Amino acid sequence: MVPIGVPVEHVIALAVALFVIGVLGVLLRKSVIVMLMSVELMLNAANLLFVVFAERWGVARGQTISFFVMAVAAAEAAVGLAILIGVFRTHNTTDVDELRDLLEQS
Amino acid sequence: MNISDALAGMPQILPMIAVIVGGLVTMLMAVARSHKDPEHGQLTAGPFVAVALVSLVFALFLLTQIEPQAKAVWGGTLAIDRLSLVGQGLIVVIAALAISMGAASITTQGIVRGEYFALSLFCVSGMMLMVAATELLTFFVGLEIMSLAVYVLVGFRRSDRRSQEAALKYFLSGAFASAFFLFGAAMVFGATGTTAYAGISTSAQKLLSGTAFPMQTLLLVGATLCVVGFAFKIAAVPFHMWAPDAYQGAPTMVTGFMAVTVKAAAFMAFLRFVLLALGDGSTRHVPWIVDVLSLLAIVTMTLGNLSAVLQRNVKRMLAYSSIAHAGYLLVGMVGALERGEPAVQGLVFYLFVYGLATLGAFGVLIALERKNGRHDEMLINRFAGVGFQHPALGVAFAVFMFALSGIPPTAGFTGKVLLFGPALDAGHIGLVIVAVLNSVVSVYYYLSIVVYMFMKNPPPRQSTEPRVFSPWLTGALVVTTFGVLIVGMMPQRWIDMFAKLV
Amino acid sequence: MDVFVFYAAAAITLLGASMVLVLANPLRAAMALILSLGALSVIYVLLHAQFVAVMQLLVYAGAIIVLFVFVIMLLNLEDPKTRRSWPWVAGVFTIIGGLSYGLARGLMVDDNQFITSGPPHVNALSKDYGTVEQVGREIMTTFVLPFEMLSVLLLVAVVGAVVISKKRL
Amino acid sequence: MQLNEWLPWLLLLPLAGSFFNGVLGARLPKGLVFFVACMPIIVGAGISATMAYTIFTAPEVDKAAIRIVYDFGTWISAGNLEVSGRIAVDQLSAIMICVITGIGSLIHLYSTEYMGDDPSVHRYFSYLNLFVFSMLLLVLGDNMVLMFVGWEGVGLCSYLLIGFWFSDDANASAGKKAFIVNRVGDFGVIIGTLTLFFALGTMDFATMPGKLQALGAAGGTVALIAALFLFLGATGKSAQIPLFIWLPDAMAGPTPVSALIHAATMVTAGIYMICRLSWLYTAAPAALAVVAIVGALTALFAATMGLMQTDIKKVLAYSTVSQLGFMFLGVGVGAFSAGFFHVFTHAFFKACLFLGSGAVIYALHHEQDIRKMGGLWKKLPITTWTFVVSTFAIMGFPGFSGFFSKDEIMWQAFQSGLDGGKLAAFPGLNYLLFALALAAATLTSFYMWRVTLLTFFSGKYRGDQHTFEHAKEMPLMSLALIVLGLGALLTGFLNVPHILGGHLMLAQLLSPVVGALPEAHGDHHALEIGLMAATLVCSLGSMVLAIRLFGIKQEPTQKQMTLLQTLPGRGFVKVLYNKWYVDEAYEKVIVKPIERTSYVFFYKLVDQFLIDKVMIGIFAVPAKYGGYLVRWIQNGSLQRYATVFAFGAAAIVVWVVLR
Repeated sequence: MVPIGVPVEHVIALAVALFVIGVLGVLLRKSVIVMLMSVELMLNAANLLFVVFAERWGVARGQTISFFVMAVAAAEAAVGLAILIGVFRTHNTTDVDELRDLLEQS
Repeated sequence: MNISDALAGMPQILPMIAVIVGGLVTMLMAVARSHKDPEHGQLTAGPFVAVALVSLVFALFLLTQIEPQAKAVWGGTLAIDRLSLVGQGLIVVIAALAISMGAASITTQGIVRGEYFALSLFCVSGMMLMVAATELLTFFVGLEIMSLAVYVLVGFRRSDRRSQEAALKYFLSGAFASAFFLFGAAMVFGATGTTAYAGISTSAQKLLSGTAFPMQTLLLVGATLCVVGFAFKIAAVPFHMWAPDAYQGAPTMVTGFMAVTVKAAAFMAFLRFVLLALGDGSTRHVPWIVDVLSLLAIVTMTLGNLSAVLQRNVKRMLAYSSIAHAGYLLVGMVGALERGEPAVQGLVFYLFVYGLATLGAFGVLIALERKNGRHDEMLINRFAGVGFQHPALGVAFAVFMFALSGIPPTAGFTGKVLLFGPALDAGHIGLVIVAVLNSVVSVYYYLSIVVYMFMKNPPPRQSTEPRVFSPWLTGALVVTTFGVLIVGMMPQRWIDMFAKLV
Repeated sequence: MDVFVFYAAAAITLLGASMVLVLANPLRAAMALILSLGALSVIYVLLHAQFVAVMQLLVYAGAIIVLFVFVIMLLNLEDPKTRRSWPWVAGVFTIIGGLSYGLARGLMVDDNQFITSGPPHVNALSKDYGTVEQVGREIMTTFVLPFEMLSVLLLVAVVGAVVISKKRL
Repeated sequence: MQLNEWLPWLLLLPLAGSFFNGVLGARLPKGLVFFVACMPIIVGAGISATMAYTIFTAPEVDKAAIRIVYDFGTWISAGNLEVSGRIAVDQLSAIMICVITGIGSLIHLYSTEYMGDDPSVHRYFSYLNLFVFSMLLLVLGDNMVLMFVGWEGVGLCSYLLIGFWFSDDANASAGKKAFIVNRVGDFGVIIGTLTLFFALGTMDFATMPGKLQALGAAGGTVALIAALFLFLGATGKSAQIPLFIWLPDAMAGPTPVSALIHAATMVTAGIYMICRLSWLYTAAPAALAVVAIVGALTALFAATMGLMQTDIKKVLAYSTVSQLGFMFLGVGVGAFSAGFFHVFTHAFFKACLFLGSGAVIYALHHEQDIRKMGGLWKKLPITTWTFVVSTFAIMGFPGFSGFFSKDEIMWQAFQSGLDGGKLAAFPGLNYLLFALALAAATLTSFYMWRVTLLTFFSGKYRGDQHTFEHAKEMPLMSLALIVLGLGALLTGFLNVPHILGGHLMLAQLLSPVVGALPEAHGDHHALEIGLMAATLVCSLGSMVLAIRLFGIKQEPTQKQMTLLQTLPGRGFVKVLYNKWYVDEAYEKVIVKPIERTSYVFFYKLVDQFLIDKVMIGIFAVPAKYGGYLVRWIQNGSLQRYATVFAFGAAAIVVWVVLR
């Protein structure tokens, strides 16, 4: 078996693009649930990096790690959505702009 | 590595297992008790605290039984060197104190679930894994166990808007930071082909000395993103912004818990990362790390202290105080990078002192909370005259404030001497001057609470709700108060305990 | 062929991700996320990570996205506040494109570095590379400790999720 | 038992007393509280006296090296940082511990009556014992760190005691002001200490001088930096320009506290430190010059401010600042033993003055305004005569203690610029220093007689007649006054200069620690006598002027009273009759200019502007604008937090890659 003939920098560019889209999603979207999805995108970008570097180095470790990351992502999503439900119960919204009880008082 | 190797490694993770078992037992107890009218808070904290303390003390005992060794175990994922053992012990001790303090308000602050203890103990096991990890993935798993548990704990007051908001903010920014860390870890993996600290250290040395292939940029960017992830957890500016909101919104006992244990665990893990992955314990392969840390330290101390001066809400003030302390500790870390052993010793000593003093301060806050005082805002006026109504609490709080501002004979002074000394010795004079100036500024806000306590008359009308109190809280406060004083006056034993860490 | 499939999958991944960023309705955003992650699993296959690709589909499409969709339906969430205009979106994506390519170039990594003086296995991946067996063996040997600790992590997640979100306690 | 085994008890007894009274005092009878509070200090005085006796009567051969040392073992040891827990008594600290415990025990006894009725008197004594402990630690500590621990400890106790009557908001803020101003000074001490440690690698007093010498030429720079930073600390603790402003506010505390802490002991810590580090200052002549100039300026300015006060304790507070300035002038011209001698005599006469004022305040039920006093000599004879003795001492009347110590300083200041003096490198400076000191001495004599006359003499009592009838003296308070008054009268004879037939005994005793007095070349006897006479003439002149103005038997005229009433600067009543040309002179030549300078300039500029605006501004202004920034960032919006995070991370990455 040989590694895929795609230059590694193109894969890295894809990962970086996914990561940047994820960051922008967190920074720009007002819906908390979409922000959570964006975080998932960021984690996937990291996973992609792990997988491509694993292939280039010819070691399995990167793949193993991406498996772990998926498990962590699942746990994070579970807790995050639970907290979201908790917030929805007290605030009746998931708009991040309306979660502003805690701030620097003047 | 096969199964018998794994079994041979069991004794080394027994402390962690002890804590996890404690967590499982408390979880089952919580389930068993959930039928007993939880709506009215008929939950007695005693058995839970007892189980938690037994498991933590047992874990501490097991830790003392383990012989430290230089080589990583468990397939190179776990260190059981002195840094790891002492770090785990430090976290176990501080967590035991924090959990005892929480016992008082478990029934009064809208938290009627015994799962609080289970989650705290799981959280501690995650921290122990973090501190002992010598491999990025293992560290990450520990980090996530700790973080997820703390996110939930922050949101534990289910009916309180602030608590929920704090949990969400902490969670989202935490997940965001985790993703940054992971992205960085992937880059480090790409540059070095491994995630074990020892391997990263070797490769980094080769890469940066220029004899191997030039993937330095990948390594530098990756390591920097990892540092950013750590900086988030220790609440260093500009990655600190979750801290004031989360500290304010969380139940006070959780704030105390996370202010000390999360910071201690993150710092110990951070220390291992910069010392052993980006260096080899005595030398550093990555020269820029000192500049990055110095810059972070200066910004963190200054902004933390200036913001704390403004605060009227004591929980927020302590949040900024903990941010400022992250800055002081970063000064110590600069010293550790430059000078190795004595500086590491000073840094861990200071973490210990910071833990005792901050925990004690939050313990006093817990003791001042009133039953059903869910929206107790802990404004500074609340402290007027407290020194006369409850002299012991007042004196204890004053001791903690003096310790945090570094005034002798409290341990804070000794700690600061040991913390700043190596950085100065290494020639970072400007950094140390900024640090000392900052601790001068910090006296202003620490003292203002003491002034309110002892030099203002209490407001005429006071809530008649009974205060929250328990023997566990009293015990923990006594331990922290005398700890701060005794460690300050007779520091040598404690300093020796933290010696020879790398 | 491989190369062509890669670029197609990459394009779909980016398209899906972009739609997550752009689409107003959270449900549609979730669907776009599935699209993106599914295309990513194709890329994983191409990168000789069959096991990871399968897990990607199982865990993400099968578990995480379902959870998201479930919560969206449960809370009946909408996102009326997100306003956007196409020039604005175009601008953002130009920035993303430029930024990503620039950053990736800035890392100064290319295959020559792996090929010329790189690690030993570069041009000959072992026979069982990326199989369940190989990954599984590593999980059960080197990473057995973090793997076992994952159970604590999942326990924390379960307990935490129940404690925080269960309707009656 | 060896003598050095007594040394720990000197420290432990007050600490135990403090702890006992602090924890249990509230539940104990007052008698026991008083006993527990006073015994450690009185026993300590015995121990101190024995030690001083041993040290000063040591055989001639041992004199240079004799020290009584007790080692608690290593206190902190980590890496190359080694701090010993060693305490030691040498010639310098022997005198200090005698002053601390001696005057301390008198003041403790005095306090049992003065503070006896206070409901939380146990707390008061607990703080006071803790103060004595800290002060002893400051003096006994054999390295910079132990000294700093004591240094912080006395600051803390001072803060606690100033704010003792917390019910008054002003007291609380005075305490806080004192603490914060002191912390600014402590910053200097910390940096100075760290500089020394960094450069010399040790913090032991015994080994530091040798290490500095070993540095050679670089040692001068190190010494200059360290000496200046440490002097910043000294200006904080010893109330010198620019950090002096906390001391007058500190008068809010109980009067015995003012006597012990803010006159006799704590405020002299700065001079003690400079004497202890005399080798360092000798190595940095420029730092010495700074010390001398600051000291002389403070002496004069504080004296001008003393002229204007109507609160009896405020007068004494400014007088203390002024006298501390004299001491700094003394050490600043390299005459360490002369400066220290003034510490010693000042401890007696100023403690006596403060306790005397306390006796008056106590007798008059907390009246502190000298405009409402007068004629008290009939009711309070012992207080009156000890006060008068101390006034003679502070003005430098021949034969009284202040005469010897102040004239020694002034002569040393003058001769420092002569050939072979310490400040010969700064030509002309000595004339300036002497002139400033002379002016300060003249004013001192005037304002001290002003307060003495207005309080005890000047005809009849001007306040409430009922209060006057019930004024009486208390036995223990009188005892303390008599002992201190005797001290004010006699201590000067310890250090009689050569030209008056003495042989500067104290200077010789101290010479192993601080070095011999600098001696200008050549024969200056006539000059010395002449300067002494000039000083004396000025002081006596202002004394006569004060008596002329305020009178002994006769009351001040209506006009003078009007002047007095309107003193704090509410503008002046139009003067219709000019009975005394002195009044006009007083008003035109002294009051008006001084009012303008001291009140407007110093009060407005120094106190209100420099302290309240600038010093507070150090906190407030950055805090205000920082506050805007923090509020703008920390606006509760999670996405703003994430944005800052992302840009922060990006900035660091870019910085790392580009460098």
